[in-house]
Amino acid sequence: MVVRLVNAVVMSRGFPLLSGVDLEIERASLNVVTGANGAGKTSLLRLLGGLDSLTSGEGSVVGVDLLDGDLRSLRRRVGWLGHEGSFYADLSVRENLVFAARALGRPVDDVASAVERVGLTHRIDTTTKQLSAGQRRRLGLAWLLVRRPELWLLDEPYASLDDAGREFFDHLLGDVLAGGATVVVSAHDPLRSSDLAPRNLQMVGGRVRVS
Amino acid sequence: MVVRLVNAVVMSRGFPLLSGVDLEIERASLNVVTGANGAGKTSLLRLLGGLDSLTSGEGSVVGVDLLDGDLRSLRRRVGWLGHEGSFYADLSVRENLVFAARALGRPVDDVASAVERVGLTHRIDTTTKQLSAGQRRRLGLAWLLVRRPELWLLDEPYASLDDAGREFFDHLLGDVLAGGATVVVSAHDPLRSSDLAPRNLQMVGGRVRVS
Amino acid sequence: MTRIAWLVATKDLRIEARSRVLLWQVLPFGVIALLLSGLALGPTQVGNSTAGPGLFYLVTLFVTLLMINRSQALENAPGTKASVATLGLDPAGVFLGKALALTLELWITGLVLLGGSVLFLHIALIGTLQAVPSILVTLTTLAVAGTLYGALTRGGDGPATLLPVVTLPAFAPLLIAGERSFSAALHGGALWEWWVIVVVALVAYTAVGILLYGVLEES
Amino acid sequence: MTRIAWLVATKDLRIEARSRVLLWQVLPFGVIALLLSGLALGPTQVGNSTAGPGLFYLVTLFVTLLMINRSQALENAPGTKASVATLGLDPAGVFLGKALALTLELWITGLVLLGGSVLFLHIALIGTLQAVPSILVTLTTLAVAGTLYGALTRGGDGPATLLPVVTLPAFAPLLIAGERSFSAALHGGALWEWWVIVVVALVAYTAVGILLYGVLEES
Amino acid sequence: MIKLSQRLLGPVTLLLLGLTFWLGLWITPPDAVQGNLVRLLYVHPPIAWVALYVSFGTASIASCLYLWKRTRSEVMDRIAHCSMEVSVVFIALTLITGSIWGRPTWGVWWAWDARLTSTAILGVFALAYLALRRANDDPTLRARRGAVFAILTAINVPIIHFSVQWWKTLHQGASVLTSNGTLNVHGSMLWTMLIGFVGFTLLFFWLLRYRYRLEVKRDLKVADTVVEALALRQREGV
Ligand code: HEM
Ligand SMILES: Nc1ncnc2c1ncn2[C@@H]1O[C@H](COP(=O)(O)OP(=O)(O)OP(=O)(O)O)[C@@H](O)[C@H]1O
Ligand SMILES: Nc1ncnc2c1ncn2[C@@H]1O[C@H](COP(=O)(O)OP(=O)(O)OP(=O)(O)O)[C@@H](O)[C@H]1O
Ligand SMILES: [Mg+2]
Ligand SMILES: [Mg+2]
Repeated sequence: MVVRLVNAVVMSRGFPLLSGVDLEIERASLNVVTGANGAGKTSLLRLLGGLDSLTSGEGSVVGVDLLDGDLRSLRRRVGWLGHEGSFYADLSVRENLVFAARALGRPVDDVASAVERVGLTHRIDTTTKQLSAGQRRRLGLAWLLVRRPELWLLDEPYASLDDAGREFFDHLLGDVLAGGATVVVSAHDPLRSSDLAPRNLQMVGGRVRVS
Repeated sequence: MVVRLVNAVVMSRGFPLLSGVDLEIERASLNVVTGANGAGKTSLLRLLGGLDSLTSGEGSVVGVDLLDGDLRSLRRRVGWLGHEGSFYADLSVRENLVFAARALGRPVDDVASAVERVGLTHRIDTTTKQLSAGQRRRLGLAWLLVRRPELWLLDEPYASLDDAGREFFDHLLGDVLAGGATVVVSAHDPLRSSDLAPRNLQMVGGRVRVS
Repeated sequence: MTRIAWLVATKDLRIEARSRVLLWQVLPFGVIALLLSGLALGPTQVGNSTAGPGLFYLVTLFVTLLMINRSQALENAPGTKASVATLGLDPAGVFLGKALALTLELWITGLVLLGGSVLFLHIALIGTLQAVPSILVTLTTLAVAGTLYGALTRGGDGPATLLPVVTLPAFAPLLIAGERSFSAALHGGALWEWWVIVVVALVAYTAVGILLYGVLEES
Repeated sequence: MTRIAWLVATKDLRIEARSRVLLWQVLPFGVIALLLSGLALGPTQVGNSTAGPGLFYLVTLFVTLLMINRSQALENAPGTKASVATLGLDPAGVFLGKALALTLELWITGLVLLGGSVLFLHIALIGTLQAVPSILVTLTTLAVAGTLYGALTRGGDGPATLLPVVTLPAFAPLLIAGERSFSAALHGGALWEWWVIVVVALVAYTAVGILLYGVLEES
Repeated sequence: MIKLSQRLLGPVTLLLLGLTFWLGLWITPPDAVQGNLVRLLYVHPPIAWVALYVSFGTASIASCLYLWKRTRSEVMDRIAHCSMEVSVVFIALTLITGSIWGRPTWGVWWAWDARLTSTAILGVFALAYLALRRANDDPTLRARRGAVFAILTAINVPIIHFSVQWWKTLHQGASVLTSNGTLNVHGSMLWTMLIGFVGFTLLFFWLLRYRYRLEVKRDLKVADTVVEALALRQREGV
């Protein structure tokens, strides 16, 4: 069991972003979180990534307890693609990725191939803040390729990607699942690839209604 | 002719965001700008909105010359929905919209109905920075409803909207066109409504290739 | 113009009132900075009536920089900029409104810091009270000029650090004038010359702002 | 830990070198602030050897605040924060790295400001040169403490204004110690007491940073 | 006519400056009080005059012309920018020659005197102008902000002058031409000074022209790279 949440509540300024989530996610599974705007999808992913902390209830992710485990070691094993993923805006694409590779002790050679795969080779020396919205998303994917995490948390990955980007993303999902990693995606569009059989987690009012 | 561009070039730090756009757009037409990531869609919309200035070439939008016209009066007649539309993050939904209404001399009563239409009534007193990504988009739409511009520039309007939001958006498009306003949308997804017959403007390498 | 000015001023003040940054961060900063100045100069200098007004204005100046920055940062968030630009607000109105809001905030801060100066720097109370009008006028000029320079530096790389470079030379004469009129109030002496400088600067900045703020906002 | 420290330090310095904010904005700001301090105190006070070191440190302090702010702002952009958090960098390394980069930047700034002080505040050159080691150590302590306090204030509303409030009381003793040792270098006198204070603070802040930076970063 | 005067600008400048130095160093007598130090009189005041009045004047007039819609052109922007840059050089020279003069006469390199302080503040204005331009890379934005800032600087010149004047003064008063119109320098000294003023003023315009041409050349080079960049961009993704 990669994720286990029991009656998880996350409060922010007196407002319950999550209002009691019960959830179990198996290893190497693909999970799609859907729900209306404001239902709590982003909040759920942030909780799973150790980016927000649990207010009450119980939970563990990749074996780390959310209440008194080491959140940093959790974050290290998680990959995150958020609504705004821009990394260091003043560094170039390459510099950002080299920083990540070095930080994780990965070979720096991985960077070039990751950039190649997401199709940013012609922008490799462009400063990140100069990139277009979709290119920034692609950089986010390259970052994840360098990271190779156990649990992938992707917040609306399709947003602002073009067709080629979405195709690439679908391929990537397949590879990732085949490699034994777990994926949780939030999305408003159905997944495009028909080979994948995702589990649907529908969120309503800060809770998950498993279907 | 609402928009007329002849060999329009927009440079930024020595890089041509637009590399010679020739374009004419008729009144009350629906135009969809498509193209790969980084092709220049956002840049084109920004130029049309008077948010960036023309480096060379010629152009006029809603009758205002882009080279030596009054860009402020152009902006006033244009509605903009961008990748990040957050308005004053410290004001509530209602306060933001009341500000816009007052600034434009519109009746303040319009605000409540606009909020109602975009489905944010239950968040009307929430601070904008607290909103979810989709709710922020909806606020952007409400802002446009209060503005009632002549030329609508919408950058990937579907992104982060849920199904209900997209439905509402399609309805809105129909109304807007029927009201005689012109719409330019950038999108990676095809428009959902089949009643609308959009003109497709395909962008490649900073230029428009009209199909 | 006045309608937009009013709208913008109330908006700025409302955001300020909501975030309480003035109350909880700027004011304590100013008071602590006064204390520190006293410390930095050592006991021999404090109570020295020449240094007092100068230190008061020096601290006020730094606080002013912080507040100008905040005032401009409100308009500069990526989403905000584009959306508000399409409202096509009258630039003269925006200028006056932001200057008005900043003036009010600076008056509050200035009066609190004045109290701090009397306490920590041992400036004579009576003279200080006599200096209040000149201080309020100087602060108004700082607010108006600051709004203009704030718009000038907005949006580039690191505006938070460019602003001081651009404003300091312009504020230097105001600082001198303010300090001199404060000193004159304490020791007696001709005041009017300093009034002339500050008021002329106020009028000049206001005029330039009304005429040219639009030029800064465009593009 | 040292590997991460090195990585973070080079990253920060690279961003700094790219944006040239230090060169074009922070340094001019510091020099102008020195000029202004001279102005605010008036000609009679300048050359007064008690005031010189105090003013130097006061200005250095304001510049330090600007630079801490910049150093933290790098990490605080909305996208950056989440992505970098998932790298799970060793917090002690991050702390040391950021402190190292800040130290280097402060040293450069401090030496330039020292030159400015000699020129504008008429501090004796020989004494100033003797004070250089103590100044560098004090700046190091400021950088280390500043990195810690910067992380503390990061992320709230308007960190740009919260930071000074939090740091100023902590910097006050350092400021006094630095000023005293500078004065001692100028006039002769016991130096070592001030060294003790500054070095103890340096060691204490470094230890606390290495141990507790992780606590600050979490959530 | 204009062509000819442009052609002659360089040689005439050199001639006048050469004359100033020759007269200043060998022909004019040393001063009774200041000795040979007085020879700085032929250099320092003219440089200061150019630094403050000629260059700031040129920059602010050009900026006004830029902001006025009918005369708006990049020529005006370039003139403003270049003269501000040359101004920095002259202000630095003023400070340097003044300091060299001040050290033996006043005993310090720098004093908190009105003239010195206002010169320094104006120098900072010029530096701030350049920093402001550097911080903006959109050419229109940069030009507009620069122009507004230059005008604000011009407005500040009298404000700074009076505020600092009333503050305190140590510096040499108007010693050459006193208020009642009498001259109080030796004849040959006066001539030398006058030639110096004209010479340094011409030097300013010569440097300005040189700097302007450099800027034009750079813009042309930029235009070439623009053509290249456009072609590259148009091939993208095809
Ligand atoms: C860093 C130090 C100094 C600076 C920044 C400085 C600056 C200036 C400035 C701005 C002017 C005005 C030019 C004009 O209005 O046309 C000037 C003029 C002059 N300066 Fe200085 N100065 C300095 C030191 C000195 C010293 C030490 C002396 C001689 C003792 C001196 C003697 C003069 C004279 C004789 C004039 C011409 C005054 C007149 O006839 O109006 N300066 N200087
Ligand atoms: N202080 C607050 N007061 C009221 N509501 C709040 C507050 N803070 C957060 N919220 C609400 O909490 C919810 C957060 O939802 P979240 O961002 O997780 O939504 P989401 O499912 O990701 O939506 P989207 O599809 O729009 O991205 C939103 O409905 C937001 O309005
Ligand atoms: N200084 C620069 N150097 C190199 N490339 C740059 C620079 N500035 C901008 N660009 C490029 O200009 C393009 C801007 O495109 P724009 O944002 O208009 O794309 P878009 O069509 O909206 O893309 P998306 O679908 O991703 O939103 C991007 O390809 C970006 O990488
Ligand atoms: Mg979301
Ligand atoms: Mg785009």
